[in-house]
Amino acid sequence: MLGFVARRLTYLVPVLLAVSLLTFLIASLLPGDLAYVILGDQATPDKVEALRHDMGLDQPLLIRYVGWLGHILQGDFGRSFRTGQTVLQAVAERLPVSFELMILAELAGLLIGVPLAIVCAARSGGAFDRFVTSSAFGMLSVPTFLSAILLIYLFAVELRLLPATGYVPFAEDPLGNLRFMALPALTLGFAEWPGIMRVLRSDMIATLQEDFIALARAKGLKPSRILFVHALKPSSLTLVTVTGINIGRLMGGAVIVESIFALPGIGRLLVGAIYTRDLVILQGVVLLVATGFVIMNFIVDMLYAVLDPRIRHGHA
Amino acid sequence: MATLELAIEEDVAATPARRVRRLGPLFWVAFGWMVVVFAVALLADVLPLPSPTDMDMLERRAPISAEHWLGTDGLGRDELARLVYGARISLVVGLCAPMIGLGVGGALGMLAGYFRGRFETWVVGSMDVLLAFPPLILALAVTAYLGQSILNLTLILGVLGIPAFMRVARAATLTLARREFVIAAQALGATHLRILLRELLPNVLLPLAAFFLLGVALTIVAEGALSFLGLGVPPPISSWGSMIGEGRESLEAAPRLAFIPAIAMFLTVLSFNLVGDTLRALTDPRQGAL
Amino acid sequence: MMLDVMRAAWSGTLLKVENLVVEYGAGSKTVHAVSDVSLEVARGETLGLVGESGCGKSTLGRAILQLRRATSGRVLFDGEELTAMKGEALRRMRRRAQLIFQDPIASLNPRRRIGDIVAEPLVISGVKDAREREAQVSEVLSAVGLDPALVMGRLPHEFSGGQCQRVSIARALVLKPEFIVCDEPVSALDVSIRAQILNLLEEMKARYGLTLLFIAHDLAVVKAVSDRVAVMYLGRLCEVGQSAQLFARPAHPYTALLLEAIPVPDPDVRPAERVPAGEPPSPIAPPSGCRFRTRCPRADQQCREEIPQLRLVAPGQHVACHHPLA
Amino acid sequence: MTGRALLSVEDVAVDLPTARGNLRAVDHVDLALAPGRTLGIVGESGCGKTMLSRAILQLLPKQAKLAGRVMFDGQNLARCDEPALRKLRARSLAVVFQDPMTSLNPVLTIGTQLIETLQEHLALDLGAARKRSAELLAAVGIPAPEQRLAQYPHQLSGGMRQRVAIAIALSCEPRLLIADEPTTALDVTIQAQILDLLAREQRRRHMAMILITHDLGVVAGRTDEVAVMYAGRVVERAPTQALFKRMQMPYTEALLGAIPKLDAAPHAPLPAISGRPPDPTRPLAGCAFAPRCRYADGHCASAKPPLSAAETPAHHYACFHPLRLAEGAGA
Repeated sequence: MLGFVARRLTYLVPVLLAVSLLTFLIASLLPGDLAYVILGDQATPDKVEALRHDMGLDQPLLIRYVGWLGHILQGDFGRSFRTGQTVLQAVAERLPVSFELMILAELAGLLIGVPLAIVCAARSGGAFDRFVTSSAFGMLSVPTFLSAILLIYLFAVELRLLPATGYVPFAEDPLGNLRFMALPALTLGFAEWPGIMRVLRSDMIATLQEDFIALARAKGLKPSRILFVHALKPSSLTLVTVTGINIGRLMGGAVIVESIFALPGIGRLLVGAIYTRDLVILQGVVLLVATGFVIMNFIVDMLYAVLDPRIRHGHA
Repeated sequence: MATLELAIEEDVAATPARRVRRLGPLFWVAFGWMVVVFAVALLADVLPLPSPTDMDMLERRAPISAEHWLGTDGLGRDELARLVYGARISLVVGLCAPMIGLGVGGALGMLAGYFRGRFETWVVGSMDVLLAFPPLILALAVTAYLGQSILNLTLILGVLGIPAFMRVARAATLTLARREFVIAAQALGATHLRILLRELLPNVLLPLAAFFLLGVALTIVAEGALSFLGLGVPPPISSWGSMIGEGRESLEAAPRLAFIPAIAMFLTVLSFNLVGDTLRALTDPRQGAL
Repeated sequence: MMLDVMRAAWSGTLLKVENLVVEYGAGSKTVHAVSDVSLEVARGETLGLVGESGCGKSTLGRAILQLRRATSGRVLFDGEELTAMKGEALRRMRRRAQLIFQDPIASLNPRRRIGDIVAEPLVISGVKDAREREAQVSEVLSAVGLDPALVMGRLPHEFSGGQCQRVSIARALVLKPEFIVCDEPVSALDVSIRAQILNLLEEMKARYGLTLLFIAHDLAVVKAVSDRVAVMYLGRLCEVGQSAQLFARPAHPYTALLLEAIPVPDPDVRPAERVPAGEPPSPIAPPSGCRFRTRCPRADQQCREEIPQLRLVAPGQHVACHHPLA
Repeated sequence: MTGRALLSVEDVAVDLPTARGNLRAVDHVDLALAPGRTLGIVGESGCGKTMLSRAILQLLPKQAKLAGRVMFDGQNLARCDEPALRKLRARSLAVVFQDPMTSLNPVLTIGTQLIETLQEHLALDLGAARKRSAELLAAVGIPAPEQRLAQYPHQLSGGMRQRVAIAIALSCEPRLLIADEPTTALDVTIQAQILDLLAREQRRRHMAMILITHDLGVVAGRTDEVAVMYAGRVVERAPTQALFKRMQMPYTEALLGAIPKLDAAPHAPLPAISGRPPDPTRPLAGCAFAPRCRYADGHCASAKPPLSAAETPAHHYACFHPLRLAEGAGA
């Protein structure tokens, strides 16, 4: 197990380096020089040149990258030239919002998806299974921004039950916070559950046809034990992987949902940075999000090993 | 001789056991919708439609009428025309971007799965790096630098699709390359190129094609999301995503402006998903189709 | 005198394996699949290669055909060193040595028609004329007992395992090779089909003048087709000999164990009362000295320390054992 | 015979709906087995022997249709509901499957898989169940049983895994053990060990056993009776000695003849059966073996031969042209 963790950890280092390089290259190679952006309308070639020199933009790419990476390793991700806030400050301020949103969304997705998957797998082919499977399929084709406006239309415009936009921190008003979070989290959860349901259902159906399930039945075990101990654990492996991959989709979804529901999270910070061409913030946030994503995937890998002893012992 | 007798005795069943698979009426409905969307998008210039970009400030949010079959939007533009031209964008981006993924990712995946070794490590590693960026966020970041245009949008979404296609192609190749018919071809002295093209490609192509259709659906959604945020196709070009985004402003006054393009998009995405999923199920080795 | 010279030429060695070692990595460990194996196959003979799963017999077969590169040692085919060949030269040699697999269905490309599959070797070897290819394919398909007109346009999944194995044999034969490695060609088939395929292989051997390396785990099957038999255990050869002699008087305790373990379809033959316990050790960490010593009733200190070499114990019978059976 | 039978299978038929039509996997089979006896069921792949065993165990796939009666100790298993079956399982009826790699749960430890059975049926506390599990593992010849309890199936070799599967099957002292090709996935030296282990435990516990295999050699020395199956039917059934000495059914003869013999001369051609078994979705009007049989005539193609009694007691065969006694043994 320790060897496995070590192997995965040593793999993380080059991946993270490459991620930082790619982030840097996107920001540096693509047209749209930072100096022009900062100077805006007052840009004269002389001024731009002077600013480029001040910011070190006229130096070779590699040196700039090493310098940038050096700053980052010391925790200096840069400072917005518009608000004066450092990237870390801006992110730290908004991270709890996005984090809460994603956890609530994933919870909603799992709470809807997992029980449905188990019931459908246990009675596969039945009327309930067919209904749930086709609704899940339909839901997969509903983009997040679509279900968002649908939910707004229903709950905020028509029924006037929940607020469409706005936010209060959890610490100030827990109930109000949840009221503001309900629609965004549901929107994302709606996008999550069909995937969760489909993956777990098909894996469970496959598992239920395995010889070891037949043996468990031949041993006279209770159906509940067969379903939850013998079938669920080996079937949840793909689900764990999918949950890992979903984190990426969830982050993307959060960008949209935060914009629609005006939640002050990372996603809105990002979109705001794009609208105002605040490239420092943009670069920093992209790097942080990608790093977070890589680390999340690493944790998911570890979880996978905990669930599957074959991986833990270096087989397969 | 015992063997010759066999030729008569053990003949193959008179009619080949063709796998008759019913595709089901839903498949054909979905396929029909896809054809309609394609036709409308192709013939947009020929159809008797008003210009999708002509504004008529006197007729803002006009209701459904003989002149404007689906009414007009917040700037008095004909909703139907915008919808039809929006289908064009969705299809152009939706089809072209996965092509990039299919070509590059498919080739990389096959080469990685066949040659293994250091090349595979490199390919998988670089794909992991690309996958480290949540796709929508990377797309947003890159459009922010590159600027909004249909070409840029297609390129970015295409590049983002490469890892997924690589995975599908590599997984299929890995299982196939271990199969004995590939070793048989090596034993016959076939070149690597011949094995890749004649033995592996026909087998990898079907799962890739099925995944391509799912990719189209995903790309249409992604393009929609970017345009919805106003960061996709540049205005005044109409796209279903931007139409929904604009319609959101008048959700209380005229919900139809958001919901009509939403329904069009949903049906199209659903159709691609359905057709792709049916094809995927047909080519799933677990179903014994291989 | 003249006759002797002719016989020597006819029975000359076609394949010679010298001190072949195949090792490959599995994670951080090394699998010793084939360790220091030497053997010869005479032109026109069938050498049976027997061993349990994981003993390296398939790896040896593939290493002979250079489908898996040897770590060290040499493989000589008709006097030419295959292990030193590369690229085009190796590809040309491959036409003379072919391979038949265990899984008849997996060894045919599911998306290609039988006619194309059998014609593929001809295409690769540069037969350009489509009509000539078709003629040759028809001929070889008839030879393996399939009706070309009925079969050529169909896909592999329309056939049974036995028929697919016939197609594989046809593909291996279409270039008229001299040597074929048969890698467990009948172990995936049912008893009644198995006999058909074994008979077919014997017929084809006579018809095309083939030399065979017949790999199997079933001693009775190997005996039915082989002139000589080599027994392999955990990457090393234990015993090589004329098949009738080796089965009548096994000299290696492992050969004896294998023979004893075969279930005999005769109710009067009581199964051996006590088969020695124990299982083959892992080829990742094979035992020192004689690799069979952990399961051998005769093992002693010498077996632990010294690797036994193949030596002659009777005319035409070699054994690698410090304490061979009388 | 039926009076004191532990298990009797009466007119059992299993139908499976498939994409190509209805598949008659088991075609009206009758069998009986007395306590403490061993029955071998022999047949090639697809002959219905595994479906028959699943029908006895009531473990058929959901879509399969079962007709007929499976009487176990006076109870019709086909009529039992799930809780009643659960009580019978492991304690009365146990099974060992072909491939121990797939029949043990890969994510649960060997200990868990043994202990759960003991706790379910014998109401043992954890300590007692653990102790009993270790004893069972020792009894089936697994060294260091205490340590094995904490291991996962993939950490054992194939032979050891099959021993674990046997230990699980024996854990609640069943009265009938069904071993479905228990050695097909194993090497020949391991196969002999496992067959010996099964025979030893069967004698010691006085269990009845059904040994299903495709290898006539496996049943020859290890069973009291043998049933030969072809295309879903039992085509010959006899005490083992009688079957091998005086076989009546041409298929049995052909099956025996097709096995290469160790005492035959090298390169002797094998008496092969031509053709292959019929497509089970397209049942033949007559004897299913008729197209491959060298004795078959027009009658065989049009009428199904019933299972009729031979001269020797308890010997039944389904053939219009049985082998003459003089020819029987020497195929």
